[in-house]
Amino acid sequence: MKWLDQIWVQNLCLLAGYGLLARLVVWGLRSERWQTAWKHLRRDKLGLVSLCVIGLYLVVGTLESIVLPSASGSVTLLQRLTAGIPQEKSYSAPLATTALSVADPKPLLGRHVLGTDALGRDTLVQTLRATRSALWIGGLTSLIYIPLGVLLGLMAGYYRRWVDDAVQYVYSTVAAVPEILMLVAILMVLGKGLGSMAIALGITGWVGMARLIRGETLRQVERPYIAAAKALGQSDWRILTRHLLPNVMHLVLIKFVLGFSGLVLAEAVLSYLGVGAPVGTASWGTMIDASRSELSREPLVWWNLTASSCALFLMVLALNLFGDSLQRAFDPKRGA
Amino acid sequence: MLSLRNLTIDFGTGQDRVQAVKGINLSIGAGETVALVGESGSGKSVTGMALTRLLPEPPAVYAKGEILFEGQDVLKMGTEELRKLRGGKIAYVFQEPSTSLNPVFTIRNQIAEAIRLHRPEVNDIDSEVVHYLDMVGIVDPAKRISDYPHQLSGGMQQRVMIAMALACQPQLLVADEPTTALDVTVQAQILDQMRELKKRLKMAMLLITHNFGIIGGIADRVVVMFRGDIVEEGTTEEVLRNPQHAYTKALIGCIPQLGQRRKRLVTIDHSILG
Amino acid sequence: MLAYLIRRLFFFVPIVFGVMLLTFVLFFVVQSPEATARRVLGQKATPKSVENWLHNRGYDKPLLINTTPGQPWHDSLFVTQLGRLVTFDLGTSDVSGRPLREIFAQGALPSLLLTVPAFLVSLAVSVALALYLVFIRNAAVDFMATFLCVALMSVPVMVYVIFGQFVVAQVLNYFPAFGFEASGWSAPKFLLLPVALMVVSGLGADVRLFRALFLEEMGQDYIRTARAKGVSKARVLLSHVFKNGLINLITLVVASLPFLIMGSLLLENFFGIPGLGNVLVTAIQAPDFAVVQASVFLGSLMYLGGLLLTDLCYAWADPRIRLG
Amino acid sequence: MPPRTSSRCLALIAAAFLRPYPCVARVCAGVLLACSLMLAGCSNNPHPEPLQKTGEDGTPWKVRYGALPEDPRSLDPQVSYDAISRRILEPVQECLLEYQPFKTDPYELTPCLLLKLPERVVKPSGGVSYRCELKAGILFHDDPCFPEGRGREVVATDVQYAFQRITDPKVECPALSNLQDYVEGMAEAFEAARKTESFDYSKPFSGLEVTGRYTFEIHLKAAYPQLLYWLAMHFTSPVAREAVEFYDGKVHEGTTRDLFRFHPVGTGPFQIADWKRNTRIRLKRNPVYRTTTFPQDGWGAEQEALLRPLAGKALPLVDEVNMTVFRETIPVFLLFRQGYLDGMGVGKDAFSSLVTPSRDLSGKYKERGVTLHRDTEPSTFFMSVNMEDPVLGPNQKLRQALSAAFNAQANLDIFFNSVPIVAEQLLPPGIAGYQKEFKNPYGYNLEKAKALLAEAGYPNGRDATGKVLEISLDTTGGSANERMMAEFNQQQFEQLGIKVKVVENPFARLLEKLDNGGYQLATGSGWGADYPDPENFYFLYYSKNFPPAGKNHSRYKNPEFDRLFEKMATMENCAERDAIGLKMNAILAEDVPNILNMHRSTFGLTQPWAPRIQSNPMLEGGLKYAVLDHALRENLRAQWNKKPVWPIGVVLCGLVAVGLFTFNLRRKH
Repeated sequence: MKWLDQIWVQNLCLLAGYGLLARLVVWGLRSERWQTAWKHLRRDKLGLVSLCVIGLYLVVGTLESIVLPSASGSVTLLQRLTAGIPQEKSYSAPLATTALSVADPKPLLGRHVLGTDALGRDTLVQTLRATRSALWIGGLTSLIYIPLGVLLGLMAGYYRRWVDDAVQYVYSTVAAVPEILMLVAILMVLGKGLGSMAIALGITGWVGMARLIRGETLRQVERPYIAAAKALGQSDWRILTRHLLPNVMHLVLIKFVLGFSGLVLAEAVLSYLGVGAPVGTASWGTMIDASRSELSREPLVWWNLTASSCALFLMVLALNLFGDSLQRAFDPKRGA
Repeated sequence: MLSLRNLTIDFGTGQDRVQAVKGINLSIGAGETVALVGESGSGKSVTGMALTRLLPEPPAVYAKGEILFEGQDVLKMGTEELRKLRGGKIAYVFQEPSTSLNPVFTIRNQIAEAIRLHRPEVNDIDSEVVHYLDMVGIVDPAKRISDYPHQLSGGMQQRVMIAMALACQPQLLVADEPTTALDVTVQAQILDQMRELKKRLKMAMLLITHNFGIIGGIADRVVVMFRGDIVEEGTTEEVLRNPQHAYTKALIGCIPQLGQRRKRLVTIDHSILG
Repeated sequence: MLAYLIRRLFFFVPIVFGVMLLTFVLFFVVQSPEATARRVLGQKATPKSVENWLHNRGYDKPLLINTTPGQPWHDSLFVTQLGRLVTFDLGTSDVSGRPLREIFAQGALPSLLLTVPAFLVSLAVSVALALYLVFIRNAAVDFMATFLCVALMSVPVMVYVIFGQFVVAQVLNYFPAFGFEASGWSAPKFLLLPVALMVVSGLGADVRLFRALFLEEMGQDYIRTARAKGVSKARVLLSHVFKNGLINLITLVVASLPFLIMGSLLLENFFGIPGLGNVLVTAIQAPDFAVVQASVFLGSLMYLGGLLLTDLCYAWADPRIRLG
Repeated sequence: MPPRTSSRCLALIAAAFLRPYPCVARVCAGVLLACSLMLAGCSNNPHPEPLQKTGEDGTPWKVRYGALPEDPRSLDPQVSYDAISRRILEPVQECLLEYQPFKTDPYELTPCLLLKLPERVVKPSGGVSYRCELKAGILFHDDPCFPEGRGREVVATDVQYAFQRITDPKVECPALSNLQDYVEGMAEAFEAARKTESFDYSKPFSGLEVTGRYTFEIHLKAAYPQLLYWLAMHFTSPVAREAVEFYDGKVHEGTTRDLFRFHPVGTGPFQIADWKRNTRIRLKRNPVYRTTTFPQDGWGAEQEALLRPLAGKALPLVDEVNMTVFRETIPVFLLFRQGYLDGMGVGKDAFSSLVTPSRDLSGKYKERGVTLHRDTEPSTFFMSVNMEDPVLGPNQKLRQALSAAFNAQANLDIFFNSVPIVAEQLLPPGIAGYQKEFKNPYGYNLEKAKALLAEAGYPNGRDATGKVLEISLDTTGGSANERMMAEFNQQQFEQLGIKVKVVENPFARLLEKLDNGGYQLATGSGWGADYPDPENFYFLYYSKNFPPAGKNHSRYKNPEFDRLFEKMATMENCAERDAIGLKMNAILAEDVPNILNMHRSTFGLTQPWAPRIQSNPMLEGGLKYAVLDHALRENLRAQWNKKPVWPIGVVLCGLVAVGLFTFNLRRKH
């Protein structure tokens, strides 16, 4: 995995990710259903605001994902931008001029809008940097569980019989293993890291997707257009990709957006269990976890918990609201 | 008995506002049967629902006009009065019997609920239910009353709907496309049944349909609606024999050119009924 | 009915086997029981004592199948473990040496005391709130409710627990901040706070879900029929909508019933409730293979039980469905 | 305003508001009444009622409340090795010898179950024997395993039984590997038992010879002065065979008996009264306890006023001990603040938050009369350097540079509130041979570190080809604190311009890596004294103790060091031994097989009603010396737990507002 550490590889991965996303959106917008949905969405103020918030997070996450070469290996763009903010010795309150100490309040090197953490790092910068972990976990996991779930769900719904039985067997088995065990065990095998976390969450997460798609496919297969396609002698692969896939794609999109927020929250819980983000990677989950003991400190250290929970809260809120808007946009009847 | 004056019904607010019914006037006398004819989206079902303010508000808005039932304005009635009116005075039979019956209650439950609400004096509800089921031509009604809707055929379900509507002894029966969802043979049976009942019970009826073919022998009068407006009105024979309006002619002739507007109209109808 | 049950049970056997195999591979093949031994015996343990420890628990046997000539094929770790579990002989914990039967038996009651009231209260509260929202149907209220629900959903559970415990128990001093007493009348005062936290943390998602369910029912044709009959709105909601919504609710809710016994990891840890919540997690971290294997076995049985229960409830609640 | 009256007032106000809706008003009033009654009757005391209200003499029954981070794993004296189990075991199961509670520099052993310290006899064969004599008349706790449930007298065969259990492979005694090298016949008996799969307790056991009802001799193959320390540990404390055989965890006559590991039968000042697994353990005073009394001397002048009145008093000084299991640290604070815990004696997490960065107790607690205690443990924590690593092993200067780059003091300031002591040498204070004045020549000095790094061939962290030196640092991953520490360590070394890759491992994996040498630098290494003897520390770098034989995780091999170690290991403490220790220390300091971090301190808070009596880290709590001022506690607890009323009002107003809103909305419709 040494090559993964190369600066250009990381930046290229980022670029590829965005390319893929853009391609998918363009591809989706070609269908009429998506176009109508977009028309609906444009009139949904709340949806647009949430989309903007998500965009803002994406920008911050991207800034932290762009890696630049530096004297000691590499730094991220965000780090470079915030390099002017000095590191203190330890805790300091928001906008304080002295360190957090009753007996020995030493003057600080600079002002920190949201204070500093135990190692004297600026809380605001840490909170922003943590966006990257959330986005990577959400993004990578989606890259794993969506194709897996969609493919298996489509096949189970389309071919039925033994394929359906096999897929159902596999997902029943995976679902019957306590999720937490799967996650922790996989993470123990793979070692800590954003990538391993995404793999673990992906392996447990595809079941719901497969179930959803299987159900919808079963419904779609009954429709005449599938019979027509079959009558025309189109290949199974073509029917799956050209006819069925576009018709379930909006479900995938909605599930992706709503699932994203779930993944961001899952990261926090995994951090509590000690299998969260690795050392050196800022994440909201670990910040919240670390603040457990800060809350009982005298004087109270509240800003780390507040900053990280608010950042997490806002992102999840925006995702959920946007997911709702999408649902309304695709199915105006249901979301009334 | 019932008269609509300048009734205007809008859907939605602001820019999305759509006028579904455009200031229509209509009256039905006691014991009279009126057929309200028009294609999907012409506002006929909306008019039918509006009689007892059944349309969900929002999105529906009763913008103008009044609905007078026995001299009382329905639009000014309180919740309690409306409840008494619905079912008790004006009863409904809807288009799709398979979804219009609550799937998790037995048919006894569903008919009894109506009787209990409007005829509290009835003691032996079960026999009353059986009586009405028998009246609409259900074979062996005593056995059928503990069935669930899904255990009945489409025609039987519609008969149950009719029984439910009749059970409250209403003065006006609104039958909204009562036969559209049924097989042609069953349609004929149901229509026969309704004709007979109308004669027996002497109640007024508003028959809402898109099909001129079924109104003969039932309706005394025909009202044709097109895009929220009444375009033609007259006795059944007159209109059938000598339609004035082009639209009526088209309807009677069942000419497929209508397809031109179909798409948009269907969408509107969809959003109203949904 | 009976035929259906039997068929289902047959379907369950390969799933349980698959689950056990998966756990075994995930947990045992990739990390040696030596890790457990080291954990238990401590930093100062010598390899000899580790070896002795492994031998005493049979962990030095071959993993999946015994291929050593002269020994029966089934004298392997997986087969013996599976054999024991199938006869419901759960064995003893690798770490504490306590019989697992005792661990599960003792932990189940406190867990249930926490989760069952929380489950019922949260179901009642969220159904009531959802019905209330559907009842008043006010645009402003709906918007606020949606926002609040999403907000409630977006807060990590930990934050609820930390804040809840800190504020309610520390500033208000009404209830014990910690502790548990299963017997007598003191149980409610210990449970009130964790139950309330559990309810609040799940409320957002539930209310939203149930509201959507009920709204969907509200749009059905038979609701129109009922209203055309003159049934009042409250009665429509409480009788027609509720009963139909219940059927959908069952699929969502009943499957989780058997898992109530597993308790809640965070709440149990923070409030000192000696339930089963953290049994699995500590077992994974230890790692305590005996506990993991037994709880996964019981867990998968419960999951399948939940599936079966859902089917049965579905059939009971919805006259359209008949098992066969 | 007490809650009941005030909520009644609120109920009246609410009723006035709700008059138009009598039904709602009635329901509200009912709910209110129920709530107010419940709140008034509710106490926030989480503890169960004490076992008794008053003692036999009518004085209040004194209960001490303490915290445990997890349930004890095993209370089998021959098995239990972790601090948590030992904290419960200590007051229940006495040892042959014990540490004098007030003497810590140096530590001192005094007889406990033994009448006097064992007598050392050198045998002509080269072996050594220890003659011991038990006090007469000491009784085991009353327990159903004895006839009529009355505890019998402790005799020499009980000690022999304990030694046999140490040897039994099924018992899995962790002390076996240390003792079998010295105690006669132990290794042989173990091997024999492993072959036959069962230990024969009827066979004569040559290592411990019973010479009378109360007397026995321990025979050693070679000199091993550390044996005395082992006699002060639970592994060698006498066990009644009846108890082990009685408590087999099986069903007898319809009731399941505990396993012996959960039902110790000892002789200590307390016995287990009630153990709710994973919740709490309650200990009750042993009414017939008379093995020891409160010591007459040993404490410093500053404690004279507190301790003099207690001298010679019968032990224990309280009637009941309630130990509650807390898996999270936050509740510990909450309960301590409310006065429901008398002291907090758990890990570093709990304390770091209550102490200001200037090593002082925060003002709020001072006002409450809470006292802070700091005690340095006889332990040393360090990072291990793998001497077999191709980069670090041959490059002494590089190791020195790394050591000089690590700011141990800053580490303590940030993570331990400056409470522990920076380790300058391997030996912790209190161990014979510890040099107070010694300074680590490669202690924190960044300038020096940079110079050393250049000398080592990596000027500014780059090697001759200009490539940045990269070193991996293995740590235990998990808690947030561990993560922070790892990040701190990383920052420290990266000051040199090198790159540090942090590898997180589960605890067991790290141990495995340490054992098989698959690491460069590893944190989490430390050694707590089993017994206060320098041999117990220096043996970490003895080359014959390479894993798997021992714990030389650094794989440090130095013939000179080995020679000196062999010489001093089994010596009695004397000037010559100290001199050898001096040389060994100098060798280690120069060679840097480890990066020294700290001597850990335990630190704790005590409430004003439960002052600290002893602070000997070799004791696990010393519960038998604990005292309690019952009246003061009752008083302060009541003061600290007042219930405010305003929240009820807020909630009520909210409810009323929602109600009114709904009714208005409906009316408008």
